[in-house]
Amino acid sequence: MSVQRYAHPYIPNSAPEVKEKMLTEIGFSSIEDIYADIPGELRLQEKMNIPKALTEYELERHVNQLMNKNQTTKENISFLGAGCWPHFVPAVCDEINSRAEFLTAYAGEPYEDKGRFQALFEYQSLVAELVDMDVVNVPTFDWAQAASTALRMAARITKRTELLVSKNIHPDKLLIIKNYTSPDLTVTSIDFENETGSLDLNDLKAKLSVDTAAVYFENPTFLGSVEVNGQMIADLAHAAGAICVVGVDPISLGVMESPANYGADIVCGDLQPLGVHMHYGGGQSGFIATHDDPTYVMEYPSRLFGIAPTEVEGEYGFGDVAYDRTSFAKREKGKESVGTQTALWGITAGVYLATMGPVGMEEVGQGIMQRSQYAAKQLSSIPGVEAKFAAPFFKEFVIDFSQTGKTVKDINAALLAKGIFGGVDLTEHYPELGQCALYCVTEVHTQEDIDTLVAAITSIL
Amino acid sequence: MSVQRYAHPYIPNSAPEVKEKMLTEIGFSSIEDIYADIPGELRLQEKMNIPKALTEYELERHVNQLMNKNQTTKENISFLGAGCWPHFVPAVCDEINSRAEFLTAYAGEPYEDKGRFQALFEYQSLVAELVDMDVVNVPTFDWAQAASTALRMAARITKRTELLVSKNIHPDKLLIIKNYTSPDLTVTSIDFENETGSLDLNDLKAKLSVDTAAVYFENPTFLGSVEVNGQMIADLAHAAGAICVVGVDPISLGVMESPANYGADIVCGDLQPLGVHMHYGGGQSGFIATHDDPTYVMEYPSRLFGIAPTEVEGEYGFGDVAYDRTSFAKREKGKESVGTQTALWGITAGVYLATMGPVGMEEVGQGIMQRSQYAAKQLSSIPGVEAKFAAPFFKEFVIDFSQTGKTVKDINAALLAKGIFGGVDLTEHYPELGQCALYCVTEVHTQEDIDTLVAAITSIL
Amino acid sequence: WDEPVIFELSQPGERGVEVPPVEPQIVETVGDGISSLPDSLLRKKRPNLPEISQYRVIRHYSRISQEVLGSDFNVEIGQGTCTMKYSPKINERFVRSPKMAELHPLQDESTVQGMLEMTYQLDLYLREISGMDKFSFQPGSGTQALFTQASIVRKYHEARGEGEQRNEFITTHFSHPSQAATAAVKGFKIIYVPADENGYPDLEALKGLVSERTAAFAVANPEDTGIYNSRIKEFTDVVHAAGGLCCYDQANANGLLGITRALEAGFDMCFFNLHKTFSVPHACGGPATGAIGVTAELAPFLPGPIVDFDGERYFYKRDLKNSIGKVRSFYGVPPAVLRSYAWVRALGADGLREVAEIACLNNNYLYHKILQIRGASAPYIQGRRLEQVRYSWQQLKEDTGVTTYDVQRRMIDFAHHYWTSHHPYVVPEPFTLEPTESYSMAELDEYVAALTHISQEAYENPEIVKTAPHNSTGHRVLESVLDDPDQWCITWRAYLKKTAQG
Amino acid sequence: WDEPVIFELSQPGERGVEVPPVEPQIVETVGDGISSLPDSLLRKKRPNLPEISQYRVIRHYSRISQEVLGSDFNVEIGQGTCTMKYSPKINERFVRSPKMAELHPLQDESTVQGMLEMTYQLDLYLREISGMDKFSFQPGSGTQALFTQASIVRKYHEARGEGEQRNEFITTHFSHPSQAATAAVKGFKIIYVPADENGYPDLEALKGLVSERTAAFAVANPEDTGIYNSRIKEFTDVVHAAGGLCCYDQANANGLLGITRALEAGFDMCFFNLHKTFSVPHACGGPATGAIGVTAELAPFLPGPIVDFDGERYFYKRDLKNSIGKVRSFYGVPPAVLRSYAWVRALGADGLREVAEIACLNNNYLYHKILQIRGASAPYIQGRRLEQVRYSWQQLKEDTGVTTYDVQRRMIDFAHHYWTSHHPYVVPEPFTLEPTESYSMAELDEYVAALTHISQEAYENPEIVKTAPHNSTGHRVLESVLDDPDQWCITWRAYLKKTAQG
Repeated sequence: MSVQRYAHPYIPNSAPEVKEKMLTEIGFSSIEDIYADIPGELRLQEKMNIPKALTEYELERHVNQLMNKNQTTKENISFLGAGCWPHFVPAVCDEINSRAEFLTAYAGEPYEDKGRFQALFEYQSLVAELVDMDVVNVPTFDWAQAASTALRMAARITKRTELLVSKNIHPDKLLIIKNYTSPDLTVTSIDFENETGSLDLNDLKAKLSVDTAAVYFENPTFLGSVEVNGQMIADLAHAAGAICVVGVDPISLGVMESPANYGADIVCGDLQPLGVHMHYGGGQSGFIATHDDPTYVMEYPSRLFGIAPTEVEGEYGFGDVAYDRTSFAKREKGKESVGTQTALWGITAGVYLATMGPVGMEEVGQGIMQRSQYAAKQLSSIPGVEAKFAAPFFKEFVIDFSQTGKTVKDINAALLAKGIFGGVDLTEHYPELGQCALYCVTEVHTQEDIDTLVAAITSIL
Repeated sequence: MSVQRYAHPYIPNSAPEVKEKMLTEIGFSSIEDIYADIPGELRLQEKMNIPKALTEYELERHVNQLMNKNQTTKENISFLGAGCWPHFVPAVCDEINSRAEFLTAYAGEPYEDKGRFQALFEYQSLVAELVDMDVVNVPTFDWAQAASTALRMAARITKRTELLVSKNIHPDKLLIIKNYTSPDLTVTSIDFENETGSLDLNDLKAKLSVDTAAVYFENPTFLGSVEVNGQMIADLAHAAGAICVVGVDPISLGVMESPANYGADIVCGDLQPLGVHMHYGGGQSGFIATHDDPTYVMEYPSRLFGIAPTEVEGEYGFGDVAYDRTSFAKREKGKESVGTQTALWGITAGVYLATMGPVGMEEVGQGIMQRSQYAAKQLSSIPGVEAKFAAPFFKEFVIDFSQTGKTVKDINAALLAKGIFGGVDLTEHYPELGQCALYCVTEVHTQEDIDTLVAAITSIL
Repeated sequence: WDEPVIFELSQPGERGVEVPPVEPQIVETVGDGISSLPDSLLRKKRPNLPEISQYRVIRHYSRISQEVLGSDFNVEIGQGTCTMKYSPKINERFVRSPKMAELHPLQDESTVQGMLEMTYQLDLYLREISGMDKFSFQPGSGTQALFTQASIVRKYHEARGEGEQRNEFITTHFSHPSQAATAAVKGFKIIYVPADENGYPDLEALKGLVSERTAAFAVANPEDTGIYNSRIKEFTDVVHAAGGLCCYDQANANGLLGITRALEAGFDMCFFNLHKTFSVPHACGGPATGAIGVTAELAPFLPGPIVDFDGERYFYKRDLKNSIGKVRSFYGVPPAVLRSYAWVRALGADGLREVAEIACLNNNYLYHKILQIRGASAPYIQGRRLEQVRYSWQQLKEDTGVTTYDVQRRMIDFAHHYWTSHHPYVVPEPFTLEPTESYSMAELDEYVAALTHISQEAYENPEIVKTAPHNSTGHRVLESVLDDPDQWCITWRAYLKKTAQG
Repeated sequence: WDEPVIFELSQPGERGVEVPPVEPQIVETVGDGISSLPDSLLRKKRPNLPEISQYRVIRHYSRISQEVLGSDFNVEIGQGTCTMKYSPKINERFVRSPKMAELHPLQDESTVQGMLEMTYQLDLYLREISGMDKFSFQPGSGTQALFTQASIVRKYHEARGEGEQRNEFITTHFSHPSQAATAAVKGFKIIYVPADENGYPDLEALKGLVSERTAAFAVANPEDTGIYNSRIKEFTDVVHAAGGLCCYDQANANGLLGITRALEAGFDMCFFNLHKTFSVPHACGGPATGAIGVTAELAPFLPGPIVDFDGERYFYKRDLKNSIGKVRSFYGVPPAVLRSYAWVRALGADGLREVAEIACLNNNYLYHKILQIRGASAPYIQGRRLEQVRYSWQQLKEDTGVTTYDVQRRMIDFAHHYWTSHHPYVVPEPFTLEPTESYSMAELDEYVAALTHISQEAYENPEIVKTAPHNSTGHRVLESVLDDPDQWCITWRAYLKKTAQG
């Protein structure tokens, strides 16, 4: 090691006199003794090509310089959504999730980490009210993982192997589901109706079979429009002996009915809209919900925190429900796998729901619908620009620029120059739709933001 | 009140049904009953002209919009100092002072607020090592207040009424001292030598008398150069029966001798350099230090936290030392006054010193001197630009632009256009110096920053 | 936690953070930097600071932070007259932004227009609330605001040639100790108006006290009893007639926002504690702001500079003819101004009034409940309390021997706190509660339940109360040590010297 | 604290935050918005969420946060294999900046060059550390990285037409449960190589297990015993000879940075837990990142997209020929990448190596001390531990009846924690300690002192250990309830239903 008189601030025992003292205590002559078991040919001979250490102040300047090369959605007006959405994050959420206690905790027991168990139990309970179901898990990585696991749960319960998945989901999510469910399960896409974006019921009927483990669709769909035939799809699935899995945007549930009430057996979705910043996609966090049916509960791979009495009368305790399901207990014989996922975002979503309350959730949902409808209407009033689907939608909608003679790519480039991040370009994944873009409008957008967009597009065309 | 169905988020009991319940419980028919004692002619009749409430998201947008009208010292290169200085603030300082426990506490007792007492006791102890004295107070408002109080302490101890104050202090500080010590004490300024910026010993000798309660000077001085005659000034003061009060920049004390060791009886200064952001001047925080002499200790108006045993063997307890001195105990018969001052910055300064350690304080002091000397040297190499004083300095120094034919004001305007905040213009307060500016260079400045400044000035002239 | 004093964590060779290195070319150019100092100014030995790695510093302070019962953690309604209300978290995000934290006070005005705008607007809002004509945000606390008032009083009379003559400052026993203390610093003789049997300052007594020596009358209304003096205008009239100024201590303004103002009550100046009424967190005791407002006549006496607006840009007005000079460096504590600005904007005119009303409602609810506790009373006139009440455990003490200090320590076992009173204890065995608008009814009930429980204990098993605290991480401190010069230890180095084994 | 469940704080009419209002002109244009929904999709009744004011929400969560023993508060060396090292606070400031938090993953690449640059640079650093040729940061944890490895293994053999044939995945009993579990999800049959009497995987046994059915061999080195397998290259050679791939679980890499690499040991891929080895805080269990690195041959199999650099600008490379697709939305967890980038830059090559060396030194110091505690042992070969050790209380249990669970609960009374082991318990009565480089010698001594004290208690007064915890805010939970479908309550609404008074 390099000769230095003082320890690195992060490595207390690199102080030379301490190091010496510890080596003496354990009877080693140098740290090399510890590595005696690593054969010479496996030892790294040269020094790693990594820049030399920066002091904290240098680091601060350096990283800030790099970060300043980023342009944020707050410095611009952004209409990007598609699986990661701009929503209002109450300061309370950040206050709680930045508390060092939560931030630096990991895997303590229900005694020294009672607060962690309680916070996650509360998160489960709060989301349960939103989806109107009695069981919610500790968060998964993201919605795609939640959907994948929900489908695997369905396959285990039904002992069937075919998954019917609406084509109207995020293309990346389909990739994730396919990789996660292969090789033993097969994924078949179900078309959507070109007019409304809803699931094509005929296609569904044609593909349902005795092998169908589950039917998966989303509401609202990836392309924004709501799925009005939820109950019918669920009924068809159930009639075929399949399980109905529905993905949902939880921030819509203040105004939209929970899938639990139109036939969903398993509900999943992403918690990011509930008080988590976008973090360049790092804010995603999935949840799964079911009824309190042991058949379903025992198929969760995730930890499920439960409330239970303690030795002390009236005191609440918390702990793992049915731990023996998990791969922690049973390795490959457990249900899929469990490990670090996105607990902090679960706690945050709980804080968000407790802060917003029933009225807040209703108001935010309604406000989003009003704003997005206004935006769609104003955009459609531009000559050559039109809304693609004739169906109700929640916060996202597809705008078709085909008649303008310009590509989405060109339009977005021109918008970017004006400080606007235009809607997600759909031409790569949905070429059949023409020059379409998916616009996202939420409670963070003011009328002025929307009017600015409309004026900008008008001036570009 | 306006009719609304839900409480304001900050006012839980404004929920209509709760309000009703509480009124009923106490037997009032309306809130107006509570105000029955306020005569009609004193009741405000019209509604206040204050804009209507913003929701949190609106507030966030609104305030950020306003704050974005500010240009920070991080977005520009700033050489402003003069009583509020840019220094490196370790992230640890912000981590601790933003902990809600410290942020929202106030005036608890040593039992439920043991941590507050301990943190402030530790701050006192850490600053004590820096100044090499045994008593340090809970922070005052700022250095100016610390100096004012130190001078009043000296007057009470000596029972004299004249204060001799170096002219080489911040003009605002002089205003504060004058107001604080009037009407019963008088303040007389002592000149400084034009060549070096040091106190004019002849002027001092001429003004010392049997009425002199205290002599006050600073090191480094307001105009940057160090006071090399500290011991001589102290000796002269003591010979006249006066107390020697010295103001000091604590970040200099890793390399500079503490005034305690050249005769100071009372040392004071500002804690802002020790881990507190500038906050547009809101980061200022004063301290006073003395030896552990009851004559001095009993004259402090501030709280002094002490360590003491408890009922439990070996346990530390904390509490107020000699509480009966204070105006809390004795009102106008106590020593001056005590109240909320700047405790959080004291705790922060403690965290800073504990983090920096003895080596850090030495290195930061040395690094500042090297950088500021480099800057002075490079600036002086520009034709027509020169350092005003031929004396050593710590982090600030006066640059004389008189020979360039341009005013400091014009130069600073031109620098501002280039993203540089030039040194503080001294022409208003020290017209006798000519077109001079006070430049501040610290460990936050890189060589590149300094070279950029030099190039900019060269191009302007 | 039973955490050592930080010096005990020192391990030579450790360090908490590194200092940015100096570029080689700088060293080449100027050498070691410190040789320029004369030997007498070179530090001989390094300060005896501890050497601790970064993580351990954090662990130390994080642990002791958990031994601080901040208002985010408890039902902090026991800081009577000190209004521990909710400080919204969004405002903390604002002040921690570099756009606030990294501003230098001497930047060109063009680069701080946002800060100046907020300052000026808050001034306008406070004018609406008080009726005064101009505010300064320079004073760094209520105490410094009181001092500023006393300074203005002196300067005012000096400007009129009555500086020497008008040397009496009239106040009350219920006023904050700093009221008298700061006026005394400004050389005034302190005269107290006694309280009458109902707790009001005695108007007749005041009439007998005013004279050509009267500099000013300073009072809070309501005082810390929570009783509003409805004849206040008569008081100010009496003082004005005698040539004195009237200063309004609005530390207790929380129940009055939008209800009644300083102007109509005849005051020449007043101040608001932004860190209380306007929701700036107390931060263990500052930094804070006591915003001082004055009538147009007194505006030239304010400490400078003052933010003004010419219709296009905001700027500092520095030519204040009779300014007392300055009381705090630069402009005071701008982060407090920012927080208060944001708080007012989050409430609006209606919300501010709701704050006042609910603060009073909460207090009357609490008052109603506490009077039902055995051994507790609220001296002076019955009813008629606004936003706080000073209660007494006198009966409890007489019945059980348990004092207000005992109850105070026992409350800690329930994670609650209260403050007794300023000295002298005009109300015997005092405790002062001010619930503000921030706490829910359920929380008030919880607090009352704890007091009720302790009262029961006092009557049934007083020892448990007298020997409290039982659940604190710290135990009873031997306080005599703190008053003995031979034993007190104000710093760790003093402790080491005084407890050294001989 | 004895804090209620949040639903119990509900007071109808309260609210924690208001929602931004919709402009009147929008309402005029589109009406109420929700009428566009068919009746079947309109929510019939509001969700039964609690109604709580903002301050009380904060108080609730702030209080329960204090019931969480995060690593900022205790000497968190008991999370064996989970490396709770110091997460520098400066890095938290970076990730909380809007420049990170407010980025959308589908922004134009030109607007996220800073983020892409840090990602690409971190890739380069990890290549240096491992010898691999390309990293993906998409996996959201170690488990997901293991799953990604298994996915690549499957895709690799499929691409070579051996997908059906090679269906055996070889691992060890000391591996993380997710190792076997994720491979099983990908349809592999799990084969275990037994450990020999010294704790090493048995090379001879491996030779008997490999065949044309072998898809891969996955192993950690050191495993959770802390014992480095010096013959590792022979293992990977055996597997390669049989046509299988070799996957390196580098969860235990903390003692190896700059010392030895995956490449030279013959691995085809490896992963690092950024949330362990690279100092991203665990956050109660994620979000996290398991950065997966592969050789050039396997690079086309990585989940996409991958950040690349053309010498001028950073961009996403999306054309990965054999990509397994995706495993996590977008690009994984960018804040973890940022923190790790900053951490590496704060250490440099020398510092990283110092991390490894001191982590090992600390562990050997701890190992030395713990073997002196009565009743404790470290099974398998003596000495030769790197960065952690799996210990056993078997002797203690035999002597006193006190189990590792009892000691674990008793440690809580001293504000310490340890983790036992993954299942199955190959080592009886296990506890696994990994001190990392972050704790000072004094802290290690404190931890050892607590264990020593408990061992003494076990021998002298075992009841006190068996009935622990005594100082926790919570008491022993009736665990049977949690395994009974009729009694378990996974949500508050289920609790209300199941405990309803009939």
